[in-house]
Amino acid sequence: MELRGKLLDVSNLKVSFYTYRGVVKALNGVELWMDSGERLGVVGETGCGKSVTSLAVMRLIEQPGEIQEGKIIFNGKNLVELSEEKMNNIRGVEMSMIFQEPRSSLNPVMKVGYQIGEAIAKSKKIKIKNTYPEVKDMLRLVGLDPERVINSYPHELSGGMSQRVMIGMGLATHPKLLIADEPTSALDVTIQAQILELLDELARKMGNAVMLITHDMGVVAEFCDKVLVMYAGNSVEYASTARLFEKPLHPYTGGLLQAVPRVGRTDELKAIKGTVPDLVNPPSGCRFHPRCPHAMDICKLERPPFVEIEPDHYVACYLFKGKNEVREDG
Amino acid sequence: MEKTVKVSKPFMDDLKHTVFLWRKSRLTMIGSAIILIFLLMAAFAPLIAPYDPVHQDLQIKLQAPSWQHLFGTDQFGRDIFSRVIIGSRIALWIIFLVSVISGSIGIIVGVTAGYFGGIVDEVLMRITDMFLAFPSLVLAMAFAAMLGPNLTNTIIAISVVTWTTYARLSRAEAIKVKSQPYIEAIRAAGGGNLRIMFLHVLPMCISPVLVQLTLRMGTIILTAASLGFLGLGVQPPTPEWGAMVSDGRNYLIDQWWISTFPGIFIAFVVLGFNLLGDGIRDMLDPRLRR
Amino acid sequence: MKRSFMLIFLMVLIVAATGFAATPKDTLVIGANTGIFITMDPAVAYEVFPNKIVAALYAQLVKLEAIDGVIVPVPDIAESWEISEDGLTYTFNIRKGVKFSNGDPLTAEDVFFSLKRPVVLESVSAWFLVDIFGINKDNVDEKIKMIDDYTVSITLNAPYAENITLGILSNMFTGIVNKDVVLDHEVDGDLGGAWLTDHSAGAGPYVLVQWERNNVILLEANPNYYGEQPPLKRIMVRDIPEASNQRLLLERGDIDVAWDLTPQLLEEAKRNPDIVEVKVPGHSNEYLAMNATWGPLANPKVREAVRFSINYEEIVEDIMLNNALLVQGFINKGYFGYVEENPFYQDIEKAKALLAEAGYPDGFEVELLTSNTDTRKAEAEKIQADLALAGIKANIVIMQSSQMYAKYRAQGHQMIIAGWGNDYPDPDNLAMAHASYRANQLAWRNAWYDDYAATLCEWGQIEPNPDKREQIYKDLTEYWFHNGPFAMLYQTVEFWGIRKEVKNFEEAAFGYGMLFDFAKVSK
Amino acid sequence: MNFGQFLLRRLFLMIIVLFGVACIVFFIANVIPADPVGAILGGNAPPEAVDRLKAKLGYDQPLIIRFGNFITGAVRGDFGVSLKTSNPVMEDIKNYFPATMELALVAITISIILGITLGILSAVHRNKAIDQFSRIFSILGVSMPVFWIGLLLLLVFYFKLGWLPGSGRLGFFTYPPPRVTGMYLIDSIIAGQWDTFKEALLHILLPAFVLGYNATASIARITRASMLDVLRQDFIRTAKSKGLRKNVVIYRHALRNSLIPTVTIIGLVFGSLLEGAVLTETVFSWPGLGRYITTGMLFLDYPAVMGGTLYIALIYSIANLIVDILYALLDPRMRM
Repeated sequence: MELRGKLLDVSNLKVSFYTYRGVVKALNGVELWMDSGERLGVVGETGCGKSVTSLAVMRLIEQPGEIQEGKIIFNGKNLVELSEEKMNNIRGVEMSMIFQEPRSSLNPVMKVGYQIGEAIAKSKKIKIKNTYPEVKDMLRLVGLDPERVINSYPHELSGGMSQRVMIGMGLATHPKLLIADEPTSALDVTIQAQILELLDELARKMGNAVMLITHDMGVVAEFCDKVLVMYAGNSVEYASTARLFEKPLHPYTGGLLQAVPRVGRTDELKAIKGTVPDLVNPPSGCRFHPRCPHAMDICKLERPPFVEIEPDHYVACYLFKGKNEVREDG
Repeated sequence: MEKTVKVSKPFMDDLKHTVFLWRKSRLTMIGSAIILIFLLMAAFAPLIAPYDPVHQDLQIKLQAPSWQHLFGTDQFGRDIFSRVIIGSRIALWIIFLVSVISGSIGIIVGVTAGYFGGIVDEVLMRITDMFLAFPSLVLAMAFAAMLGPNLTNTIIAISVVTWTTYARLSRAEAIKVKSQPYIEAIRAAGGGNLRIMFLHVLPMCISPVLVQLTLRMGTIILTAASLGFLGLGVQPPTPEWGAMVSDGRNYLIDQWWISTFPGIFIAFVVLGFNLLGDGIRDMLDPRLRR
Repeated sequence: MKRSFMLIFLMVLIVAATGFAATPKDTLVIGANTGIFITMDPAVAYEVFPNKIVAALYAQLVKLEAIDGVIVPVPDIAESWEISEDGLTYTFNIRKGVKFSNGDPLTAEDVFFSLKRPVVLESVSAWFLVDIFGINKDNVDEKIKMIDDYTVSITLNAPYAENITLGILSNMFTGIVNKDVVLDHEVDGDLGGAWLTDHSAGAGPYVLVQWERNNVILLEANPNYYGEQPPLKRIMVRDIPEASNQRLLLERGDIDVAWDLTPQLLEEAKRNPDIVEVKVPGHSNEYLAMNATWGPLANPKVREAVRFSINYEEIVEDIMLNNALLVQGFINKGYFGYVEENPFYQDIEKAKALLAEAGYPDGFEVELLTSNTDTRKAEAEKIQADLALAGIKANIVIMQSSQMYAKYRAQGHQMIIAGWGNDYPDPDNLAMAHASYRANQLAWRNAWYDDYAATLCEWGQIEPNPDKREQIYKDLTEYWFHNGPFAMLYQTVEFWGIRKEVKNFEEAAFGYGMLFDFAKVSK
Repeated sequence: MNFGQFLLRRLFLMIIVLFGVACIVFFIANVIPADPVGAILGGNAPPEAVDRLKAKLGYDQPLIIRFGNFITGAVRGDFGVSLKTSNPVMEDIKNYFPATMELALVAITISIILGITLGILSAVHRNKAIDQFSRIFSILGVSMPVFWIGLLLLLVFYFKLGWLPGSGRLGFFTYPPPRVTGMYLIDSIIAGQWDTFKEALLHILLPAFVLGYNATASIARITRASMLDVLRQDFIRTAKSKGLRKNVVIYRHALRNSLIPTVTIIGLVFGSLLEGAVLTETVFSWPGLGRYITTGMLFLDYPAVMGGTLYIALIYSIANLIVDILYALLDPRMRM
């Protein structure tokens, strides 16, 4: 099967968590791919498994979670089979990650400069104290005063400044892929825009691909080239940003867009009825069927395949057939 | 990372989950089993004990463990197995009384200090520090010497030394609870200080103090043993475990069983209380409820 | 970081595997609880064991010697002495050519200074001179006189029998100190008391080299000793408070003598071939005393019932493991006036009958007080069980010895288990204590105000004729048996565990309590 | 409140606490219904001698005056003269305290090394063999009487195996090194007497382990709990996402954070060491302050008991102060 994404290609990824209430099947065959330099937005309601996917790609899933099945091809290597040792050489070098809570993602008892230098030292195999010039450049790049920030502690920085530090840390090793898990959700709106702008500018300058995980469709519209919509552990629709906003195919995507207030819209906002399904005993077939207005019998029986309906536009829904199958009800 | 686990509620109304946690952690199960045996032993002590624990029979003194005397006999020919069994009742009595006394003093001091804050807090906490800075064994020795060495005075001496930990614990809890909005609501509804303190703040302190109490119940017997070792403990012929271990120490080399068996029982009970204490703490601490 | 720690620990263990040399040939190493040591100043030292160390440091006018089983005062610095017609004044002739450990000659001036010192200092042991001989601060210069460089005289307030006077004068407070050296170290009028606490300036066979409290006491042979040099060059006393610990050290050969073993520990240590048990009759006794004014105990019949409830053999055999002599009179075996007869034994029926006669058919409750040594606790539990057979319910109360004696001295007890250590080897010392309330000692403490017994004691003290004196003590003992407030349990036996390499320790130890001659011990 | 104010306030609190302790000590020493004089004279001394000594030592003065003298004396470091050793109590303390301090320091070192190692290993390998072992080890530590463990280890390592020497600080025939600090280990290094150092080390291992066993248990327990807590924090995930190896994540990132609560327990535990010495010193014939106070207590040697206890309380408060300072150093959040 030739790769859909030259940089990263995740296929049929299944991850489960063994908790006291039973086995939570968090990811149920996720499909995701990216080319280098590309900006992919991964959207969906809370609990749809977007963060678990990002952690799986970074191989950071630990007790009681486990990757059951699937392949994660990154730069030609299948990360699922790599040893912990080899994975460590990829993490922080070829791919890195920034998180939602910037202040708690930094070690409270360590100087910020040291924490950034650590990543550089690892990738360049040099002593941390020799990385300080580069750390200062990085801090300047993310718009912080290097002299003051390098020796300060996380609790001395504001939320926005900490997130800038995280971005600096993530990009310091010029990774091919930067995963950003809800980088702006914890910040107030004015800071959000600045951070997104910074991320955009830096990623463009350094040419790294960015996987942006968010539940804010506005951020996706502004930042991402391509969008993957996820629902209850499945990839349900993938398309370019423009195309998705213009002609959403999957009923869930439609519902999502309906719920987003946008300038110039006059029609009434509609919310999707029902709640996110319980992943311990998820609904059979297509997991959206209990909430899907167009649900048919087949939807209840089997999981719809994730097929390419139009060029570079995939969907997993029985309303649409694959490129080579006829659409049933036109 | 999204929480894939249901948001937990205090264990009272989430019984199924609590029972699961109880069953899941083997150690807590073992702990509660030990304590159960200990309680049963204390309750039915007179029935279980084959001989009179105080009866001396010098002809059969210092006999090794045998079928007539499971744990052998001590230097007066008394059956050690019966003394240990009856001793469990005394141990339970000491533990219960000390826990109640030191627990209540601790909570009252802690809650008052935490609730009122300011000068009251400063003064009460300094007093607690004083008792903490004081070498507790010397304090216990002094009280035992002052009041005369017997069972009740040993209990008082140990309680006087151990209440400080609970005071600090309940103070921290009281401060945390005092700042909760619902306390403001009650005060707004005209609730007096005393009412608030005892009806609302104090119950919240019970669980952390309860955990600490269970953890420390074992060490109470140890302090009693240390007092016995220094000659200030419980009076003969009462079969108190601590005194038995310290009296038997001179026979450790050849008649090892005299102090070993009470020692084992002390260790057993302490182990039980510690495991139980850990178990209760894990259950009450929401973050650990995976 | 962890691996390196393990390495160090292992290396240390391997290095430690080398065995430990036994104790050196020329040194006697004693393991004892030196917690009771207070001072080495002869004028002040008052405890039994410390006094024996002081005895090795200082020569005296007369000292005690055990000659074929009987303890007799013999000449030491005083070559000879005469007693005046009225028996009040003793004149001692000082031996010539005797030198102190630092080489200074010993003269009557030093003797006079040493005798006067305890009186002036009002030290504890001075009560012999002050309360018995009536020599106090004011009249000390008339009572004690220096006649010439080598003669000193002492005048008493009553014509005591020679055996009593010399017995008293053989106590350590007559230890002769080097006047000049002591006065050099005097601090604000303490006559060198502070310095003498842990230094020595005497003419005894040994010299005090070092005393580190709670750690070690080291004596070395005195080169200028006027007698022949002692066989052992050094005596070392290590502080080992735990009896079971002393036993381990003894069996490992790290100490030569374990001083405070309990009967049980000695019983087990004996099984080791390298260990020898040494036993000598002691100079103290162990008794159960009853407050003769408290409740039922005021009735002599009740006291007699108590005496018939106790199983004395079992106490001697099972608690003391035969490290005690079954003696029920108050005069020690080996003393003048000793009464062989032991009238009491356990007879529960007789005890119950006596109790019924006294009006207590179903017994009574009483508080039994004693101190917190292992032996005392064992005795208390034993007596508690025996008394229970006769219907007497005894509640044991254990106190620290100092607290117990405070309560005992204030007549605040009901029943008490305690012991009496003799001060000088004469029946007078024991009679006064146990039978005469006027002496303010044990009889008084137990509120036994019996004039007949007190008069007999005073008569015995000054009776010159030995046969008459013996008869007095026989009658007194007979009367005391059935009316006194005591149930005598046993006469103590002093016992030690020693290494087999230690020679004639028994000869040196005979008469211990009164004397212990370190100079006799060899290896 | 900058560091200076923090220090000043802590010192001021310490003085109040010590004054309180002095009051408790004085209250206890003078209300025990027994007279010290009897203790000195022994049981059978005649009443007249007892009264004479009582007057001489001033025990007939009213309580308040004696309390006044005691406090003014204590401030100057003069706790009066010990009734038993008849030299100034402060001098006795100077003689005995180094032995206890040395034992406590070695004990705390052992318990820190052992406690933290066990704590980390059992946290990192949760519920595996090492975790169960360390829990049983620490629970045994908390549940066995100190003197019993002491005698047992003495029996095994000294009597049966002969690996370690029995009692006392040095072999009976080795002279202590010239006194600089009073601690044989340090003094012997200063004096360069290496075989004395080795012997002192061998002598201190067993008592220090016994004294420290209880502390090891508490430190292991606290380290495990706080390590488990820290390993759940977000910044650990960040560290892992930087591709750092497992050990680096644990020792560079997690350990330092988990040490903060452990440091506070060390302060508390150090206090329990000072009084645990009372038992250990008796079992191992260690001439320390613990034994000085107990023999003082048994002989009702008031000045010694009062002085000794106050001194231990002082050392305990200083140890706590040092812990607070360490706490501030370790955790920058405290330093703002």
